Amino acid sequence: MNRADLETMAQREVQRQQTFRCRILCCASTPCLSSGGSAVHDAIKDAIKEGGFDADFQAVATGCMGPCSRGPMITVQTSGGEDVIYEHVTPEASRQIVAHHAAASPAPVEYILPGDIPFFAKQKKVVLANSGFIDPERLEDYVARGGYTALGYALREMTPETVCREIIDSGLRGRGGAGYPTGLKWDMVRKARGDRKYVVANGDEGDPGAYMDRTLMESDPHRLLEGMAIAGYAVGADQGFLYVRGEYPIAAKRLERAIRAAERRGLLGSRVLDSNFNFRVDVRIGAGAFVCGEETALMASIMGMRGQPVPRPPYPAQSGLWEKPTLINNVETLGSIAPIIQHGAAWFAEIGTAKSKGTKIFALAGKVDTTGLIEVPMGITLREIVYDIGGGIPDGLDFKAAQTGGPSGGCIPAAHLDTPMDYESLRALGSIMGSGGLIIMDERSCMVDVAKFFMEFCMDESCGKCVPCRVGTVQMHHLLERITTGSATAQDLETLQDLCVMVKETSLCGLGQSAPNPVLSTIHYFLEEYMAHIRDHQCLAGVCTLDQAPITELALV
Amino acid sequence: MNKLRFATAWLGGCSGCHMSFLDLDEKLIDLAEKIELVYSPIADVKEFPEGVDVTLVEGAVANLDNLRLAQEIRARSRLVVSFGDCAVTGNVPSLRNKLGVDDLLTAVYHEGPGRHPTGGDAIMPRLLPKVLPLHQVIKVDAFLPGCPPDAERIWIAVSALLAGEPVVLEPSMRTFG
Amino acid sequence: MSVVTLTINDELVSAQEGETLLAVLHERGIDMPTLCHLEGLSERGGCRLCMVELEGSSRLQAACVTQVQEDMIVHTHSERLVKYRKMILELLFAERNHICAVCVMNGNCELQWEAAKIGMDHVRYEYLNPDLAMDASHERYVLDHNRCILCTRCVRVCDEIEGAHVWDVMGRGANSRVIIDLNQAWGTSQSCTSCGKCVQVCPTGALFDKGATVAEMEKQHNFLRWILDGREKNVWSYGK
Amino acid sequence: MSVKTSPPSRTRPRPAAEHPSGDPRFSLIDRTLKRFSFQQDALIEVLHTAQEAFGFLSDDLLIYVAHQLKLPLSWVYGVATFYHFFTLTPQGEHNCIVCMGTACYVKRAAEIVAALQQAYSVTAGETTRDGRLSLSTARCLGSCGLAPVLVLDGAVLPRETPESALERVRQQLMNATHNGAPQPATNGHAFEGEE
Repeated sequence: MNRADLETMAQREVQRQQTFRCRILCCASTPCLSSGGSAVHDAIKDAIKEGGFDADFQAVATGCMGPCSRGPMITVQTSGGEDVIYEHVTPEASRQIVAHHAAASPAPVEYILPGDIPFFAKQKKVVLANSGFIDPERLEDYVARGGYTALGYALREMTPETVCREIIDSGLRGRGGAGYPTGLKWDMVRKARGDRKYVVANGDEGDPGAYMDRTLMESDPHRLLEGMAIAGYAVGADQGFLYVRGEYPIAAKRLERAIRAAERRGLLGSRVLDSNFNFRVDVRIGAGAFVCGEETALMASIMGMRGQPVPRPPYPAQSGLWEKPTLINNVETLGSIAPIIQHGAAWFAEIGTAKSKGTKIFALAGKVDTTGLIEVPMGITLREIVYDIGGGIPDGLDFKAAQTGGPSGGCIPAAHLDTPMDYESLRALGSIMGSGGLIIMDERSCMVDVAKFFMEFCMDESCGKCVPCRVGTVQMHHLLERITTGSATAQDLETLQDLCVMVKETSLCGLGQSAPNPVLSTIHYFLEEYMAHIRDHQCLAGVCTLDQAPITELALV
Repeated sequence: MNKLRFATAWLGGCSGCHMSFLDLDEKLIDLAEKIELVYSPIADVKEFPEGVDVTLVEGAVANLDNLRLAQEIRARSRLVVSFGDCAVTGNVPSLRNKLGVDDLLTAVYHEGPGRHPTGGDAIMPRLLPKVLPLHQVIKVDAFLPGCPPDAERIWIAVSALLAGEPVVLEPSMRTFG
Repeated sequence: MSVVTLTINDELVSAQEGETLLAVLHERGIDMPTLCHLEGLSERGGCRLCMVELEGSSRLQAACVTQVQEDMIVHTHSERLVKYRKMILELLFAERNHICAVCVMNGNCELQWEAAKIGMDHVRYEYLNPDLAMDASHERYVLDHNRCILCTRCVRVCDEIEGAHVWDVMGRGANSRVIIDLNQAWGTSQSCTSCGKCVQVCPTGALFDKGATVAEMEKQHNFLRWILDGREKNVWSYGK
Repeated sequence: MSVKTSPPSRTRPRPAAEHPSGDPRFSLIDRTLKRFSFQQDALIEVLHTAQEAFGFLSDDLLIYVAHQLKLPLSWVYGVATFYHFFTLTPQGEHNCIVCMGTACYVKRAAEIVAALQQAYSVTAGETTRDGRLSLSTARCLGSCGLAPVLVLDGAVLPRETPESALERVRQQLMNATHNGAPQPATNGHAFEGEE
């Protein structure tokens, strides 16, 4: 296939779609499936068949539409009309919906979710532009929306150097958490010497409370593959690995299928789009280890070893997989590549703030009215996310804190609700952008307990290689446990803080270096809560048991 | 010359540190000139006195009696020294920490040889859930490791304490074990 | 090989390009505590005792895995570093049951000695007192998990020098254990050649000769140099 | 560590030796071995297949995999015990996973775990004595919008409470016929709802 064939394929698919008067898009992403999405999809297909609307109506299983707590979601596209979005759809309701669009019978208004609510209006879809609109299992759907044209353009009109330049100019930064400029990383791998080079897409999304990467992989797998192929061309790699978290079997399956479909059409494999560029992609399934999100541990895992990190330098860009130069990018980062090539670096750099360009996907969860997956321009304030997009805190309670960055991040208190969400601002508050988990907490959450929750996570996920992380996390967890059970002394808080700083500075990899962040951040903003536990044996949120006393008080009894 | 009020105490340990203390031999005579021994297992004093200058504490904190005495010592001493590995680390007595207290008593007294205490009396003090080093229970001013610390170590440490100086031991003088 | 010049503790030092910082520190006689490092084995960078400050870098670096570079400015014994080293040793002592008084390696143990050298005279953290087993099923050697610090010298020597890869690490985090084959009794291993290299490189009393009692076990690492000289340089020096 | 696996090369696969036990499930493992041309770096993929086929990784299986890939036993054991997904003990007939991701935690999933642990006298990560129920917790299943989430025999159940969870597990244990033989574990592939 060449670029002209691609164009033909796109036109044919667009024409095909236009023959339908009404396209009913059913979300087949994990959250909607869990709330009964497949029954809804079946009911719609049945209703279309029974009504004899086969020629006019098309039912499409798509990726995520966003407001997961309102699922199952469906979107109805009518020729000439506006899209109509329905929430909490039941099989019964879906029959009504089909009937309504077929015969203009009354619309089941109680299921309609207005398309202009802030949840949608405040978002900006770049990476997720196709999500919810295409069938992720059909290559044609992706191509019809301009898919693979960016790859074709890069291969024909650009040199590897100009591709790297374009990514540098776009200001794109790694979406996995640290925010390293993506273009610079590419350029480093491009310049590195090696007879073979590799591209790795990091889809080992381990943060509890985050599912951006899974959604992207499930909803628009080809976009990721296209991003990988462009990256491969830019750095001179002919092999890519897609490391998918083991908990995401649907994503892995869809990606495998997408790879096969793309290879069949000559969009991956040998002589991509009739050029001299060869690029193969293999899926590797993770097996449950948070530390594998760290790039050197991830590479160990791809090579079939225990997922233990190794000290850097050398960086993967010089010596990665099998000691060859290796480019590792987060899935969301690679998802931004095709739009940048397609619309240009300047277009991308227009979105966001001075130092944080583009959009960021967040998994908004916890105590907000509407939870789900959102894509917003960098620099939007936390308040807009919580109160406009999320619809505020339910049950008339007050916002207490937002947790970003998962076990590596920190908590942002109400006083900083107007902070713009960008790399620098979040870091200044002692948190990090992280991969995009955003958990909102109300007054019923105890911040000491939250810190303990994350520390327990890090303790379980520590690989055990370096001493500060392996033993330090256990000791920090112990100290937090003492605070929440009431057996801590004021001395313990000091010991805890000391230990946090040491573990942060001496651990071998990012997991250990950031494990103390949730503790340090909660101590910083909620010291009074810690003190209330230790001094007054009181948990204001009513979470902790506090049923024990310090050992030194035993003798006094 | 005002003599320093000096004490030694024996918590959960084997008394080996006190034996080593006695190995100071003729130095004990020098020491006797500088201190007044106000409390010690080798002196017949029942109550830990007030206003003690320096107390050496041998042994780990294993039971409620140990804990009470440790707190009394802290309240009534100017300087408290962890004397020997049991006080410093928990050492051999802490080997029982991997067992629960109930399992431990059953193993030792019911399944072990000889007659076992019937319980319910006030003879055996209540065991703490875990044997602890002294500094995890009270504030400790100096540490004198060793099992036992040999007489030379003890002499260097005690000399410093008597001179009102901080205890500084050479690396080879501060090994555990 | 070219020579690089760097500054260590305010003193100008020249070193061979490609050398690790730790090697240079050792050559200069600067006392650097180490536990996982052993000359002749690959570096692991796990114990974090040899962390140093590099001017211009916000991160501390482990000297054993850092190569010397021109104009590098290194500090090896700042107050902060010494404090961290003490804390790391405290963490190790608290992790398992290191009761020096009843250990076969008492007096010869690297962990014990590093603690004494740096002045770690007590442990501020809660002793974890895990319930760990001993394996005395091998006819000549004993494995005692109570004393293991997971430095993996045994794993590396068995893999890199002996070539048998009997040892590895199972589990993760605080539940990591060194294992033999399929986590089986040492005496039942079919891959173990009973060469005893693992025993000799073990820094603590985790691996020792059967029959050794308290303070009787001594270890020697010279064989590593001897083997490597033989392999790499075809030189077999029987001296020392 | 100096031992390394080698990068994948696309050479012709060599035939796998037939497993002496004749158990047909070994052919599933062999298929994966062949797909990856017996490359050592495919260890994790092969272990995935082995666990899917057998429900858990027995010593026999680990030995077989180690021999086929020519890897040391301790290496294979070390890898199998490093990752949460792999289990070296047989799983119960029914499998209940409680998500303990942050969103579920904030919505008090810990109370669900506590209730189930108490009701079935089993700690999370273990199987009941009678082998009927395996209870475990997961580190975020990525269904945070539906928190707290429970996965019962592969079905994802959203917005559970301790009471509703107990009732659902009770129903599941009652409804399913007790056929004695342990069913293949779901291998944590909790979302096989599709297709």
